[in-house]
Amino acid sequence: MMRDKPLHSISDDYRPAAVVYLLSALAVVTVAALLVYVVLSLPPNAPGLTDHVAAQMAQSGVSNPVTAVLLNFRGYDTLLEMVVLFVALLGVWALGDVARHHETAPGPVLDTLARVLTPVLILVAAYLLWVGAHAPGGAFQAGSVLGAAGVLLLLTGWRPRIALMDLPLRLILIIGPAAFVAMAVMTLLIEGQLLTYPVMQAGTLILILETAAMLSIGVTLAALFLGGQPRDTQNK
Amino acid sequence: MNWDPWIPLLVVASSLLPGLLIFGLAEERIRLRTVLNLVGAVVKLGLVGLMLWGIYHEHHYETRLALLPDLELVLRAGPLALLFVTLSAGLWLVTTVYAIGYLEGSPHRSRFFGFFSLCVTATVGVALAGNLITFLLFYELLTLSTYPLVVHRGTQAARRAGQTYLIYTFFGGALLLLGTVWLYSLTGTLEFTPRGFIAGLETEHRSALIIIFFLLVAGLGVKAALFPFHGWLPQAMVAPAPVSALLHAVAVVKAGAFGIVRVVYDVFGVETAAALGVTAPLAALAAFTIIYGSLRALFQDDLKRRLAFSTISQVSYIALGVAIAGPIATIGGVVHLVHQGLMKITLFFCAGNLAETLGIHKISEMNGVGRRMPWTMAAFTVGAFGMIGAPPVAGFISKWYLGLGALEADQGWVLFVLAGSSLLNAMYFLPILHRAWFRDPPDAWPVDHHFGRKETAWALLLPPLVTAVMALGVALLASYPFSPLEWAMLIAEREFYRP
Amino acid sequence: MQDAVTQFPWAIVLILLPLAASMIGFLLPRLAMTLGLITAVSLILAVTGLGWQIHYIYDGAYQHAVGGWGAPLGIDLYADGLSLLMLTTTSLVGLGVSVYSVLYFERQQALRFWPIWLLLLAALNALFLSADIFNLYVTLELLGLAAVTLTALQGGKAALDGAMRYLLATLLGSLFYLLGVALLYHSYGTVDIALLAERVEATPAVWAALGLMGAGLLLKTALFPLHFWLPPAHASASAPVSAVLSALVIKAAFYILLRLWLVIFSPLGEGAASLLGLLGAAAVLWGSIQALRQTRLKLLIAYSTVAQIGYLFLAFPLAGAAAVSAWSAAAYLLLSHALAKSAMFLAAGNLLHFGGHDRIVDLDRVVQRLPLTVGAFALAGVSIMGLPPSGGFIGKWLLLETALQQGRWDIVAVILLGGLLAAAYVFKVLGHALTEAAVMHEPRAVPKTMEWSALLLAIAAVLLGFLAVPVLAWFGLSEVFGISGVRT
Amino acid sequence: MSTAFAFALVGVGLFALGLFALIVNAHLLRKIIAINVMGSGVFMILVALAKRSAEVPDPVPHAMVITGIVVAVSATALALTLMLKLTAASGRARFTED
Repeated sequence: MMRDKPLHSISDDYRPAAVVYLLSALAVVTVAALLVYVVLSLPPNAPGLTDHVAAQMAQSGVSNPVTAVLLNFRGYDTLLEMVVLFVALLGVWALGDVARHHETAPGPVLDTLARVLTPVLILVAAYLLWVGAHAPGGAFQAGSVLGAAGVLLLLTGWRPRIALMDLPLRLILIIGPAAFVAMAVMTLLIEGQLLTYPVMQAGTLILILETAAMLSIGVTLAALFLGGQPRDTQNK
Repeated sequence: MNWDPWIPLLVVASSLLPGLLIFGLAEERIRLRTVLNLVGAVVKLGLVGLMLWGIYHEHHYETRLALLPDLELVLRAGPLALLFVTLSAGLWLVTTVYAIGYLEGSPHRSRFFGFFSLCVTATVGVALAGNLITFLLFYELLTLSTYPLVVHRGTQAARRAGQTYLIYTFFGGALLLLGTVWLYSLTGTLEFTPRGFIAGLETEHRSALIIIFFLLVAGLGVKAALFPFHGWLPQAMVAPAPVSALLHAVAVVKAGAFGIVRVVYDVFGVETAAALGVTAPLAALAAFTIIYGSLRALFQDDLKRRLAFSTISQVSYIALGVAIAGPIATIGGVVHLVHQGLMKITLFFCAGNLAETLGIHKISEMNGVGRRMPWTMAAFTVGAFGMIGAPPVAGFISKWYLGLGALEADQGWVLFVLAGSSLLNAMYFLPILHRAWFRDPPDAWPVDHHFGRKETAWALLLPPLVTAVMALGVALLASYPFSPLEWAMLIAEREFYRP
Repeated sequence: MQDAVTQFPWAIVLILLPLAASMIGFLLPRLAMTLGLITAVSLILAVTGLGWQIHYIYDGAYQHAVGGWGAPLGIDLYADGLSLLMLTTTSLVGLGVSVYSVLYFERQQALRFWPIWLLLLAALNALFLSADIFNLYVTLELLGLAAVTLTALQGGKAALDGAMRYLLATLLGSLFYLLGVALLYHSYGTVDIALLAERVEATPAVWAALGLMGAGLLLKTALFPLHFWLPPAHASASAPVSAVLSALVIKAAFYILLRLWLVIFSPLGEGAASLLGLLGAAAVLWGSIQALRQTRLKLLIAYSTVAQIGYLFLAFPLAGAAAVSAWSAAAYLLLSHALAKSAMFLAAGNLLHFGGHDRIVDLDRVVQRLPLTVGAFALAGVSIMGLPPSGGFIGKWLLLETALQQGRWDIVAVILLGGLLAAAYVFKVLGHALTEAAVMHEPRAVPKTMEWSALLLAIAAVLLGFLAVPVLAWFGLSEVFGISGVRT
Repeated sequence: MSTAFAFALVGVGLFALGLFALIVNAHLLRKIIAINVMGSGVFMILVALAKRSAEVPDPVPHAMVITGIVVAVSATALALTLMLKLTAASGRARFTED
């Protein structure tokens, strides 16, 4: 259990020696100057992979190029990225159980705000998820909004029922990466290749993946905010 | 199926496997451990006998295993290898018996005999090594397996001695490694070949080869206790007596000396070495070590320390023999490899008996001990006379050939070294014998263990008697086939006369 | 049907199996350990299968276009002998550490350990199979976060402090790396290693990318003088975690560096290679001397890692003239060090578990009672010292030989001196193994699996000394490192 | 100089600023924020340079940045929790022997 001790003031008494300060500044300025030079030396006209993406958009199942890259062309990155989020959650949970909740009254403003905003945020998340197929948006944006809703609720002192905190919570945390892994296995079995979607079903499959990812991202972000593994022992 | 290629490997395995098994044995499984030890030793001796027989019948014993893409682990039974391997296998059996008796009832015996077997494995590997990298491999294994034996007692002194031993040997090992790799980068081969394998490079890489020679000799000289690399040896005397016996007679010191023989004959070739001008400094160093060791021995009161300095002196005869670079001196040097082993192991067994039975560690305590332990002291006397070089003990043969060889090679100064050394040997051994046989025993010994009517336990008494008899036998039967002298002649002939 | 056998996607199993096992283990904690063990064994199988395929089916290199797109649009998986070497090392050490961990952790810790540990294995495998520098960034981050988490799992001030340092260092390294990736992508419009290799020229951006990615990866590899984070982290983590960190995690960053160097950056110049060699030499000497000065066993081993990493970098300046022998030496050292160092950390864990401390001077009260553990430490030490017969010796021999052929006496001296120093610090510990001392307190029994897993890893490191020919052939390193570098 | 490059230079500035703050600040929270600032700088460079010529920006760096942001969030969450635990264990939000 963490001691209930406030963080040391952020304006710490520590000051590095002037020499250190100066040398660091010098080094950093040098690095920055070099980087400026390097950036300016880059070719002024470079399409990157724009043309490649455009050429394959029709096969991707979506019409938003960023979503196409994220979920299809470089879907494997996204799979691993979901796992990164998962490992961060495991890490936070491994560091200890959640700190006992401060039973502060949320206050009327926060309370009302949460009541009003939460449904709106959920709605916005759903919209972002849906619109991601053809316009800016997608699972990550939607997931972040969902996570924000979760954080807001947690700030008001709301906690899900203990029964939901064990397996159901785990399921929803894992559903994003699990959906990706399941998809990887399925495509491997059917197409013989990792994360190769059949063109006709690509749109649907991506939406399924995105939905799962959004749920996991949202709940994981909220769980990370909680800062530890929720335990039913706590309320005994 | 032709078993010949596997025999050398089996010789190595015949102590490796028992050793590994013994590590796994519980401390109290005394009988099984003894059986494993003795079976391993007997099997090894049998295999060596088989090889001796086979060599006469045109068998070719050579094991080759790939070690690196273009380097092999080679175990080959040539004449020189067989000479050393026979000595090791024979003395291992004797020392095992002795060690079983010596360590009866003491702790950590599984560990001890495990490393003991590894140590012999390494020695046999050194003997059979068919190229320099195989030699290096077993040479380092020898370092590692003897360290636990040296510090076996676990006292502070033992640990310090072990530390000194490691510092010297690792340093030597590094030099040897450097020399070996360097040589390999010049020649592309490391295969031991009669008359050397560097022919043709002397002009192009002359200075490199000279440095390599001294790197190798320095690396080997550490174990051979050549001055100034001898410092570890007297300290290592804290080890139990069987370890000292093995260290001095067969394993460590001998491996170094044997390595020098290998380097001079089978890496450089005597003639090439002489042409490079490296044998003369080696001879000078060896001669100096002979005198230096003897002088230091003179002033030791601790019996084992005196024997240790005597070893430093005696082992350098071997280096001297090869450095004189003539056929007859070669015979003397090579045969001394065996002779010194037999004599020195006898002396250490006897010293161990005195310590175990009567608690005698110092020469000043040895008054009249010949009356209490006549058999032990008889064996000791044989060994001591051998060291002095008196006929008809083995040491005489070595010195005789060394002297003749020196004359043949026009290096008369060696005779003075030999004479001086013999004189010093006499000066530090004869007083011991005089005390033991002609002075009156004290009223009481420091401790006194009784073993019925015998002067000490059978397992302790038999080994020195056997080795003493052998030290006499090899001299008396020197002209018969299979005697060490005959082998040494064969080796010299191969090095010098065969085209 | 035959296709199903010969084309079985072993490489993908290597990535997805530990991922799936981790997730199931997270959902059903009761199964986590069993799944972990099954996975660890299966990974050995999978890596063998992949090796077989690379040899007999794919003619030296396996390739898989994820999503069917292919570079530059998609991400490719790629495995050649070098990847195979890393994957094999991972699976061997992984199995040893998994077996060790079964009885090491308390119940609560075990529940947390297994899912993260499986993710770490997945991250390593994914990293070694990736042919895409951005994908490598993601795997690096995954690996880093998993490693930090495992370090922190130990709890306590020292471990948390070590984990925090480690986290900041690894994040900083990743950012440098990512900035390099950004520069390369915006120069050439691809993040595929092979395509980049065709396109790179010596532009300022490429130089900067080399500098940034190199610095980031060196920080993660803990090459002197960027090693400052390693000893606190590696010494304070729990034993199996320390073993993995030293044996595998830092090697992953080294692997990326080597891969990029071999394929993309090596034409850029001798200067960088010389600098890396110089740092390597400094690491060997500095790390060894620091190791010798330590009074705690785990810190000693951690500094030994700093030193041993240095050897790998000695190959860089030598590879210009003799690529195959220099890189083979580095590869062999890497493999042997992984096995030996994990064995050492596991052995140290046993001593710590048994005696409750790891102060070197008081070890003699402990070690006598754990002969198998001491044996493991000693055998691992033989390989670390580079004495024959051991994998470390083979690697050192190859390196020495290459250095001598090129007349690089400075490198020769460093190798020999490093070996002597290693002997000094290994025997600083082993010197206590044979002395007598009474046990002062009530010891905790050490389970046999913990002793044997350490011992078997150490034995493997020693056996490598006899297997150089088949091992080098199996990994096909001479093909990986180019035909041009055949020994003259 | 196009706006793309201008934004990229801002990215460079952020990267350098973060690096400096990381070095000179002892407080862990400041270090963590510094790392995040550096990360934002890198993301900025990635995204800004994606729109150098064509009317349509290159989508691949955008996808990379989204991935990078998720990674950064994860790492930051872990770092903050770790900092809290370390503070609880040592009483100070910095490395122990600083």
